[in-house]
Amino acid sequence: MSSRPAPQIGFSFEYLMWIFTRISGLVMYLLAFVGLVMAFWMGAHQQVDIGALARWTFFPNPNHVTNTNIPDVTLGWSNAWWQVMEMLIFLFAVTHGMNGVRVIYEDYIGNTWGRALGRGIIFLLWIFLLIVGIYVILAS
Amino acid sequence: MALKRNVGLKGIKYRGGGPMLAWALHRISGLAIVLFVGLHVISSFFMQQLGSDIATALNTVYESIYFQFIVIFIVLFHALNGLRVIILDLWPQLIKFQREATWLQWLIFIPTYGMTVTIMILNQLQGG
Amino acid sequence: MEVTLKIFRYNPESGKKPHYEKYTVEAEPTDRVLDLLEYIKGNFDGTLSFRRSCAHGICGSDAMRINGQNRLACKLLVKDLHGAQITVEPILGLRVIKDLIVDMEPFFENYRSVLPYLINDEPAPKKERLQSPEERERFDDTTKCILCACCTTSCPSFWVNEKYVGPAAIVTAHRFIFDSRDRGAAERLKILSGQFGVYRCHTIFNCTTACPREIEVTQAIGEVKKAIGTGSLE
Amino acid sequence: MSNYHQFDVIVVGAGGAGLMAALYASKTANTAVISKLYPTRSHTGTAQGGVGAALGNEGEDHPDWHTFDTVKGSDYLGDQDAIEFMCHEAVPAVYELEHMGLPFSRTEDGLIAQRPFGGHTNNITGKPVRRACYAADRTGHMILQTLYQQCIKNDVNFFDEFQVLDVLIENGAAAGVVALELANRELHVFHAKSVIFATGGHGRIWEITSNAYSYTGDGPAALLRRGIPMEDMEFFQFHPTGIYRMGILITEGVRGEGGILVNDKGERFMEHYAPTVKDLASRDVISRAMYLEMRDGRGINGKRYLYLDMRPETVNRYAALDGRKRPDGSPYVVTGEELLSKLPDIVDFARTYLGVDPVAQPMPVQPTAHYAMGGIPTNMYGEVVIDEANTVLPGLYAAGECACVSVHGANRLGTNSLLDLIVFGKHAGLRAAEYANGASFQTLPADPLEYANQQLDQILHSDGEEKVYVIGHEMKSVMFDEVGVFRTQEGMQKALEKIGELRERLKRVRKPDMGKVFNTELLDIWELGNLLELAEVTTVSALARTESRGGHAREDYPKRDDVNWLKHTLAWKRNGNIELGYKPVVITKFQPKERVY
Repeated sequence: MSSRPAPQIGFSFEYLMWIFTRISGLVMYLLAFVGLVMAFWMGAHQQVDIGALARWTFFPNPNHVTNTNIPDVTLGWSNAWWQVMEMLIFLFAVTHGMNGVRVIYEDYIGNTWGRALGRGIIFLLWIFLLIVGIYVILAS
Repeated sequence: MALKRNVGLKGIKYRGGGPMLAWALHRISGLAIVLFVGLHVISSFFMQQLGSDIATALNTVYESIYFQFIVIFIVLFHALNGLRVIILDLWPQLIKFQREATWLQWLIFIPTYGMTVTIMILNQLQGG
Repeated sequence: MEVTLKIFRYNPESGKKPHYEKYTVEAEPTDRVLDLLEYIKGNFDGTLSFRRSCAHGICGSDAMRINGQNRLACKLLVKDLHGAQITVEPILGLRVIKDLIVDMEPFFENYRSVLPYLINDEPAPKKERLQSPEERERFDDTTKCILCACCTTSCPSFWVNEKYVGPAAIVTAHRFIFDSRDRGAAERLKILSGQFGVYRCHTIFNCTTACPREIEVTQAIGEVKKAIGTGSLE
Repeated sequence: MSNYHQFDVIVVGAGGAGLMAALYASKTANTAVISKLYPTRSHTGTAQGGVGAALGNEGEDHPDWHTFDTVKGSDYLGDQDAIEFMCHEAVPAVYELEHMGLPFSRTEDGLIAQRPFGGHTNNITGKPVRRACYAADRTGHMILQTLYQQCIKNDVNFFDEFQVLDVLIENGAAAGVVALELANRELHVFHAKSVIFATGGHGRIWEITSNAYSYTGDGPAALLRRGIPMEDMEFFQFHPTGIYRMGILITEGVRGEGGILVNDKGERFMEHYAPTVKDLASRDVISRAMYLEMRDGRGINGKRYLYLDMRPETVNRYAALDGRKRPDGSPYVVTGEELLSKLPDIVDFARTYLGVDPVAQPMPVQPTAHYAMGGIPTNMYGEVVIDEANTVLPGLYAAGECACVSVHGANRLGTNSLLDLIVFGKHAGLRAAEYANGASFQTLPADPLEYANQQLDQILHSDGEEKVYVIGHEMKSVMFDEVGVFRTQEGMQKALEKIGELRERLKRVRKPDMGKVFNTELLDIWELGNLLELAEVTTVSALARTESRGGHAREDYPKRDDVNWLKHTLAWKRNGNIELGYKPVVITKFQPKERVY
């Protein structure tokens, strides 16, 4: 009956983080799926060790498959492709997780000062974890 | 003088049912995963660079089958519950089926987790 | 049948700590919990205090926690509770003033913060503004809200932070955002996309279960989230 | 004095009339609303079916038809100038509500939807017309919400949970009110130039009632104690369809959508009592018919209830028999889903309180005390008039159910209550602000709190054996039996004696809650005092009126008597006694004739 203008609203930080959480969740599903399929393809089906398989699925790092019977671990998988895969899933996981911590923290915190402090600490922790994690990935 | 605003433990006793339980578990499992992954990354760093004993001990704990039972429970639940929430959030018109969604989630979770645990126990027995 | 009510009691003037008291009454299965409270007040203890008015679920005065769930005492019959003991407590997350009476002001403050009125500065026609039945149906569910606070005070996010506007305020905002006659959607969505807006909702569904008017509260919140993200009011 | 407030206009009560008045008064004057409930808890919210206005959106209709129907519905006791004013103001008032955002249901063309209601007719054919503008079956709820929202938008001052105990009248003009803050039992003086009473009705006098616990006639009782008369108190409406034993209202809209009343034999008995409009006759006619059916043993299983049947098969069968058509001319056929969508709350009530699914089973109903036609006498601008000559008391206004304009006369038509609220609420607000802007504050008495304190002290010092709960029940029971749908000299005498006895016993209630914080027991006792006052006025007024008219039906005087009784009752409380006076009815266009539906 009446046409009304679509609301023009700028993206808020809360919205961006909310949608990121959902998208990163889906992305991790995708990456984990790739990891799982590749693990099977590369020999996990010969000897199913669920623990190793799970670790492989989420973080395809040679360190995570050391106790499988598949030989030449480091040779086959220490390549740039897997390092990128692992870095991607690590990046999404840590960001998703640290944002989750932020959301939980901010549920409780009403004042602006406390919020800024919390955000600062969580941000530093996030950066720290990323650096350490990427270092470990590159160094292994 | 009115009483102070204080929910505390009374909130836990609120009869919110399945979805509230799922939310609480989602939070707890999320925090647990952050803790687990964070410590694991840091300990990996120490083990890799310094060969630290504490880090090695921690990794031994991580690799124990009992710890894996817990971790798999947490991760699988968080992932499945997260998927339910994502679907309902992105398609609000499906929210009218939220009660069914919670049931469906458990319907998927219980056999998947049960099967995983069974295989792990069987493997352990064979290996041991 | 005989029913025992275990009622939360607190009187700021008595010097006593909050406690529970039990009253045993003879009840018909079709009695409302409110009828039992009236009976107890009239016959056992006149100091028992609670709000009530219409007694049939429209005015929203008597929201309380009955057997651990937010309900209207006037919309809950004894036969639907299946049990000889009924626990009655004030709703959570608002300050208890006396017995089952809580301070509703923070709740109404949140309600007022979402611009709960039609915004349209265009000159009105002589007759009604037109609206198709479909456009009217779009926000029908959320017009049912009686502001009883059952939803908001069942929400864990509100329990831990009363600055969260809460489900009831979002339901009200939804009622206007999706009203084809309203022009204030952008302003309201901006408020609701802020720190204490819709993103404090974690789809826990306690609000939907608690609503005595059977409003799909979480769905309304979801639609507001979607409108913020897409900028579309479909 | 910290508890002293000054406003140009004070509105007492925050229902539809109070909020409407506040909204209009606040445009030009400093206005505050005092209410014993949060505004959204007011009883307006429970009104279901619709607000009457001859918009003609669904078939031909005219404000003049509406005027005649209202006059006829009032059994010719309504003041015709005021009725005409209201029915013509109805149309712009409804559009105004729509512009404020009220979510009316809609027609296919996007117009405000309208449904038939009892007593609304095409004046030429006598057939029902669609005049009730509705928002599903929660029209009152939507009006209350919309008005409260507008008050928030316009920054109206609210004093929520303040109970007005006394009105101050100085030098023959209103000076303010005294109110009790429920949160701490402190008294406040509100000094004002204009005071608008919009406190609602007093249906809690009766046992089976659709009215809220808070409907205790506080405003009229406070004014009665200060020497203001009450008009036409003998006329109280009993709505035909209340849920059996609970009194919760099932809207007339159910019959508007085609529901019918049946007795134990499965007969549609209204055919015998109102051959033309049958189940859509006016409320007094149907309530009496139901009583007669039940008295003759045709209640369901011989009990005191009948069935209201809105199952689609029943609706369609009788609609076909009546030859009922939709506005486009096609035969009227409904489905269960359609009924569910038009009457969702009724379905909910029936399921919750009766355990009955109304589209599958009939609902047990009985007449329920519903609406006070009488109240504080006012003219059509909301100004309170205090004698037979309609002398205005400056600065004092009343609107809504507590007022008697009188547009409802001896019986109110469905949907005219919401209309009354918005039209007279608005005009009372406008008049009050206009008066306040040209007047100065009256000087307050030396101790403005004296009378209020006196009333509270009497209750707080009480130390007897009586229970307020028991006294209340005895009053309700005797009033429902003896001053209910049918009345007799003997029965009313008995009721009057009982009321006297109960008033004495109320002075000896057991020691009440002495607390200061939310002392609701103190209020319960005070409110019961109000109800007893009004029960007495009602009974005395009814005893004197030796005729049957509208809501006042006497078995010993079954005929309407226009020669002796075409006049309004005025009742004063003087020295502890009720004194009666009478004033003429305003008749303009419609000479009284026999009322047939």
